[in-house]
Amino acid sequence: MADLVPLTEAIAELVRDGDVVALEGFTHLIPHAAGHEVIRQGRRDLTLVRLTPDLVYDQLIGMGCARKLVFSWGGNPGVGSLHRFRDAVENGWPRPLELEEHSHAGMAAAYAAGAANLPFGVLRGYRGTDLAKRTRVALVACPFTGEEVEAVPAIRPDVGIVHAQQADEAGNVQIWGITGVQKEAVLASARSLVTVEEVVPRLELRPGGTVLPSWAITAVALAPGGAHPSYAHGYYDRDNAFYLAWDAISRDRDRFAEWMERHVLQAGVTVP
Amino acid sequence: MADLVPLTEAIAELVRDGDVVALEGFTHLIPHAAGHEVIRQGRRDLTLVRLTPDLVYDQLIGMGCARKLVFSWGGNPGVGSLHRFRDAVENGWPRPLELEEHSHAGMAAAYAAGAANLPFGVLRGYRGTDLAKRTRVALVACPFTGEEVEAVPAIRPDVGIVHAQQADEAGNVQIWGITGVQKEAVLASARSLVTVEEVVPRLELRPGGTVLPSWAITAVALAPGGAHPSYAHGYYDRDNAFYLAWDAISRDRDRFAEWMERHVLQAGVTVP
Amino acid sequence: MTYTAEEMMAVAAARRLEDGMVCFVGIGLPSRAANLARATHAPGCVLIYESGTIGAKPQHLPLSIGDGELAETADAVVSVPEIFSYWLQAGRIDVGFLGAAQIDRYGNLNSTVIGDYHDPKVRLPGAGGAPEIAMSSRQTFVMLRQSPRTFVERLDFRSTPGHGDGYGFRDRLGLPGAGVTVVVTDLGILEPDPESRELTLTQVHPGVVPDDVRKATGWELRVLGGVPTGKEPTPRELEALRSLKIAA
Amino acid sequence: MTYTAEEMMAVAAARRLEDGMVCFVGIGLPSRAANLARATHAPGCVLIYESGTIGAKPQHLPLSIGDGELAETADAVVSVPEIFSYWLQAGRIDVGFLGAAQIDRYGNLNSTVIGDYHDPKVRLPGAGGAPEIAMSSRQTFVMLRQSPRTFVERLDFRSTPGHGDGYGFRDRLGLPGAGVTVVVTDLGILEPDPESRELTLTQVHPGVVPDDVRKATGWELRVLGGVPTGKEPTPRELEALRSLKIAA
Repeated sequence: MADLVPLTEAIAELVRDGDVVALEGFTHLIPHAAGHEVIRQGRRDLTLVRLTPDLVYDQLIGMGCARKLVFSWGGNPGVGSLHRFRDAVENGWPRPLELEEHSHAGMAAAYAAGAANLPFGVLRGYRGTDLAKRTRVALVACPFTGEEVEAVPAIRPDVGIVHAQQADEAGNVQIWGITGVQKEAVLASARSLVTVEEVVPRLELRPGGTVLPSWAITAVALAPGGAHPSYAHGYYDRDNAFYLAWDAISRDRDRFAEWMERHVLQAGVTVP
Repeated sequence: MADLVPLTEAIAELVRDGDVVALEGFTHLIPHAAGHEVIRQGRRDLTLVRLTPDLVYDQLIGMGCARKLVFSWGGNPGVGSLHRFRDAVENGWPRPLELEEHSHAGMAAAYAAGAANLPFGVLRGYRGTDLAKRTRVALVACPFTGEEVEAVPAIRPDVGIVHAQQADEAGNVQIWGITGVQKEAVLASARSLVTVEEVVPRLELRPGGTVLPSWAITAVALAPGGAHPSYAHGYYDRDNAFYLAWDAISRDRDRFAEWMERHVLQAGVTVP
Repeated sequence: MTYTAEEMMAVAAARRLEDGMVCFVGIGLPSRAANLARATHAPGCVLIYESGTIGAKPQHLPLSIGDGELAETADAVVSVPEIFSYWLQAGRIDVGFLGAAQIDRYGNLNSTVIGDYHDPKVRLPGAGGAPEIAMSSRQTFVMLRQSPRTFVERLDFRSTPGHGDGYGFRDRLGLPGAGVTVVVTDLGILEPDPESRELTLTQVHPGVVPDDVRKATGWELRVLGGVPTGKEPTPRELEALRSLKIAA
Repeated sequence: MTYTAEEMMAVAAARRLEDGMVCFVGIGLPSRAANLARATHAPGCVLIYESGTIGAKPQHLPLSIGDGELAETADAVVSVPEIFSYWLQAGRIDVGFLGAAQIDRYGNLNSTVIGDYHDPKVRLPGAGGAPEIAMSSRQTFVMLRQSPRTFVERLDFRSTPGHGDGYGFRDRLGLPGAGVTVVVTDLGILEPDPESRELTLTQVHPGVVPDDVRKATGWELRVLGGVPTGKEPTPRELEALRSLKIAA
C-alpha cells in the first residue's frame, strides 16, 4: 500500500545519495516538482536515468546532483541544446558527468526487462552505429534459429519517480494521455514515488487510462502543477514559452544559478 | 487498410490447408463464428495455436481440421475435460493430434516476441517441470550477468483471428474488457482477421479499450454474436449453461457429429 | 451448523490468508477461498486472475477466469503477457493458489497426463499458468481432495514444481518463491517439514483422525506429533461463503 | 508566390509521400512535411510519433513529440516500449523521417557529438529513436540544410546507419529496411546510387544550379547527368503549409 505523504518527506525517505534514480515521463507528466525537491534536499552522486533528460535533468545536473547519466536523447525538445548538460559533458562543470548512452528503443527494452524482473532486454537495434562501441549492448543468439539479436542490461533503479493526474485515497494512481515508460519505470524500481495533480475519492477509469494499484507503489505525494513546464493531460498545457525561455536562462552559469536560487531553492515546496 | 468483407470470403481467402492458425481470445471474445466457418470450409492439416483451446478448438479438432495443437491449457473452464481434444490425443480420433505444449507464461512470451518481430521470447519459467523436456524451451545466458533464463520460440502464425466488439467503416477495431493476447495474436500473424459485433460510424475510445488500426489488420468481418458461447463485454454474457451442456454433447462421437451437422455445417453463416 | 467438506476446505484456506495479501487465484476452490477471506477477515486481499484482472472484487464467484464481472470490478485490466511478466514474474504475488490431479510428498503437481505422456490413459488439461505461479509466487497454496489416487508416491508427470526431491531443490533451480507452504485437503492441512520439505500433516479437520488421512495418502505420510484439530467453520464464515453465488 | 528554403524543403519531402503511407516522424521539418502531405495529396498518411501516438492528426504542428494534441487526435496511444517493439521493430513503418547534425556520402548520420566522443567540441542531444528508425523503416527520408559543415567527408560519430560504406552494408549487418532513399536539403534532393549507394544529386530546387550544391557539400558530390529542376511550391501547397501553425 502506497502511503500518501508530503513530497518533502517522500524524497527524504526514498532518495539517497548515490542512488540510481529514474524520473520518467515522455514529454508529458515530467515530474519537475519531485526533481526540484531532490535539488532542495541537496542529493549528491546520483545516477540519473531517463530517455529524454529534458529540463528537469538539466537542472539536476547543473546543480551538481548527478555523477552519471543514462539516457537516449538529451535536448530541449523543439528548442535546441540542454546547456547545463552540455556544460557538464564539455567542461565538467559543476562536476564531470559520466554518460551511458542508448537509443530510445534500447532504453525502452531495458525498462521493460526491469519491470519484468529479467536481467536483460532483447531488441533489434544499435546495428552499424558507433553507439554500439560506447554503450552496454551485446549480442545474444536465438537458441532455436541461431539468429543474433541485441541485448541491453535491464534498468532496475533504486527509485522510480513519475507524475500522474490522479490518485484515490487508497493510493491507487491513474495516468492518461501519453504514458511513455512510466509504468515500466515504477515497476522496474526497488522504491517508487508517484506525484499527482489531485487526490480524488474514487478513480474513474478514463479512455487510454493506465491504473497502477497502490500496493505496487511505495509512496504517493500531492503535487498540483508538479509537471510544469511539462503538461498534465486534462489539467494544463505544456508551457512551450518556458521551454523557449530556458534556452537563455540555462546558457549562462550565473543566470542559471540565480534562477535556481530564486525559483527552486528559495521557493520551497509549493503544494498544500 | 483492412477490407470489410463477409466472413465466408475472409476465411476462404485467409485460411489455407496446412496453415498455422491462431484463434485467440482469453475466455472473453473467443471467435467461434470464425472457427465454425473454417469447419464449414473443410480446412485440413491446420496447426492450431491458442493458450486455452476451449470449445472452439474442441470442435475444430473433433471435425478433423487439425494435425497439430500448440497450447497451454486444454480444458472446459469450470466444467472439466474437452472430450474431442481428449479423444484425439488418447485415441487418435478422428485423426492423431501432435501436441506442442507450453505454460501460459511461455505462450504469452512467445506471442509477444512474434508481435515484436523477435525470434524468441524470454521468461523465467518451465523450471523443475517435465514440460521442459516435452516442449520447445531453451536456456539463454544474460550477456551481462551470466544468469540463465528461459527462451521460447516466437509464435508467428500464418493467420491470426480474433473477435472484437466494434470496427469503424475504415476498419479500425476496438476491443475492451479482458483483452488477453489478442493484440499480440493479430500483430504476430502474417495475415489477420478480426470479426466484430458491429460496425459503427466512429469508434468512441472506451476505458480499458485497445484500438487496432485498420492498416495493421488484413480483414474485418461482421459477425454479431460471433463469440457465443463465449461473451462480448458490453454486448452479451458468457453462456455458462452451454459450456456445461457441451460436456455431454462432446462426450459421445455421434452426438458431437450430429450437433455439428445441425448447428454448424447446416447452419451456414448466420450473419447479415 | 452442518457443512460440507468443500466448505471446510474453503474456510481452512481462507483463514491462512492475511489482509492485504496479493493472491493469484484460479477458478473453483481457490477463488471461493480467496473471496471468502475478502468477505470476512481480509477485506484488503488483492485478487489477481490470470486473465489480467488486477484487484477484482466479484460479487458472484466466476465460473471462468475471464468472466466479465472480473474486469468490471478490477482496479486494472492488463494483457496476459503483462500479467505474467510485469506482475507474476516480477515477484509481486504473495500467494499463488493451485489445484492439480496429483500431488507427491514434496508438493510437486501433475495436471497434464495420467499414464504415459505419449500414450496417456487420461489426457488432462495441462499446466496452464501453474509452473510460473509456483515458481514466482512468494508462497503457493494447494487445494486438493485427498485420496490414494491424488496423493501419490510418484507423479505420472511433473507439470509444476513444489519442492522437487526435497530440501535445496528450489535454490538449486533458481526458483525464487518459497514453493508450496500449505496443502488444504478435505481431511486436513499438510505443510512441508522445515528440514526435509516433505509434506507433513499439521492439522486435521474436525471429525477427522490422523489414520483417516494416512489411509487417504499414497505414501507413508509423516504426521506431526499430537497433530491438532482445526476449528469448525463459524456461522459467520459459512454465511459469507454461502452468500458467494456462482455467476448464473 | 515567394517562399522560404524551409518551405521548399517541406514541400519537396511531402511530395515524396504517397497516400496511406505509415510515417514515423520527429518534430520540426519532418512533422511539417508529413502534415503537409496529409493536408494535400495524401490525406490517408498515418503519422506515428515516438511518444506512442498512432494515427495522430494534429491541427497545429507540435513543438514536442509528446504534445497533448497528438494523443487527443490519435487512433491509438501506446507505451514507448510498445511503439518501438510491436510497431517499428515489427516492420510496420513505411517511411522514417530523420534529421541530423552531419551526414556523409552514404547517408550515415551523426547527432551525437562534434569532435571526440570523450572530449567533444559540441555535445549534441544524441541518437534518440534514430538508429532503430533507420534500421527498421522500409525507407528513411532525411531532411537537412546543406553546407560543408553538415555534409561531411567523415562523420565525427555515426549515430545512425545509412548505407555504411556502400553497397551490401545493410544486408551484411542485417538491417531490414532499405535505408536512406531520399535526402531533402534546402538546395535539392539527393538519392543513393542504385549500384554504389553513394548519395547522388538527382534534383535541384528552382533557382539552384548543381554547382551551388557541390560547393555546399564536403565531399566530391556525384551529380546526375542533366539533373532536373524540381517544381516550385504551388500556391495550394504554400497555403496548406502556412495554415499549419505551431502549437501556442
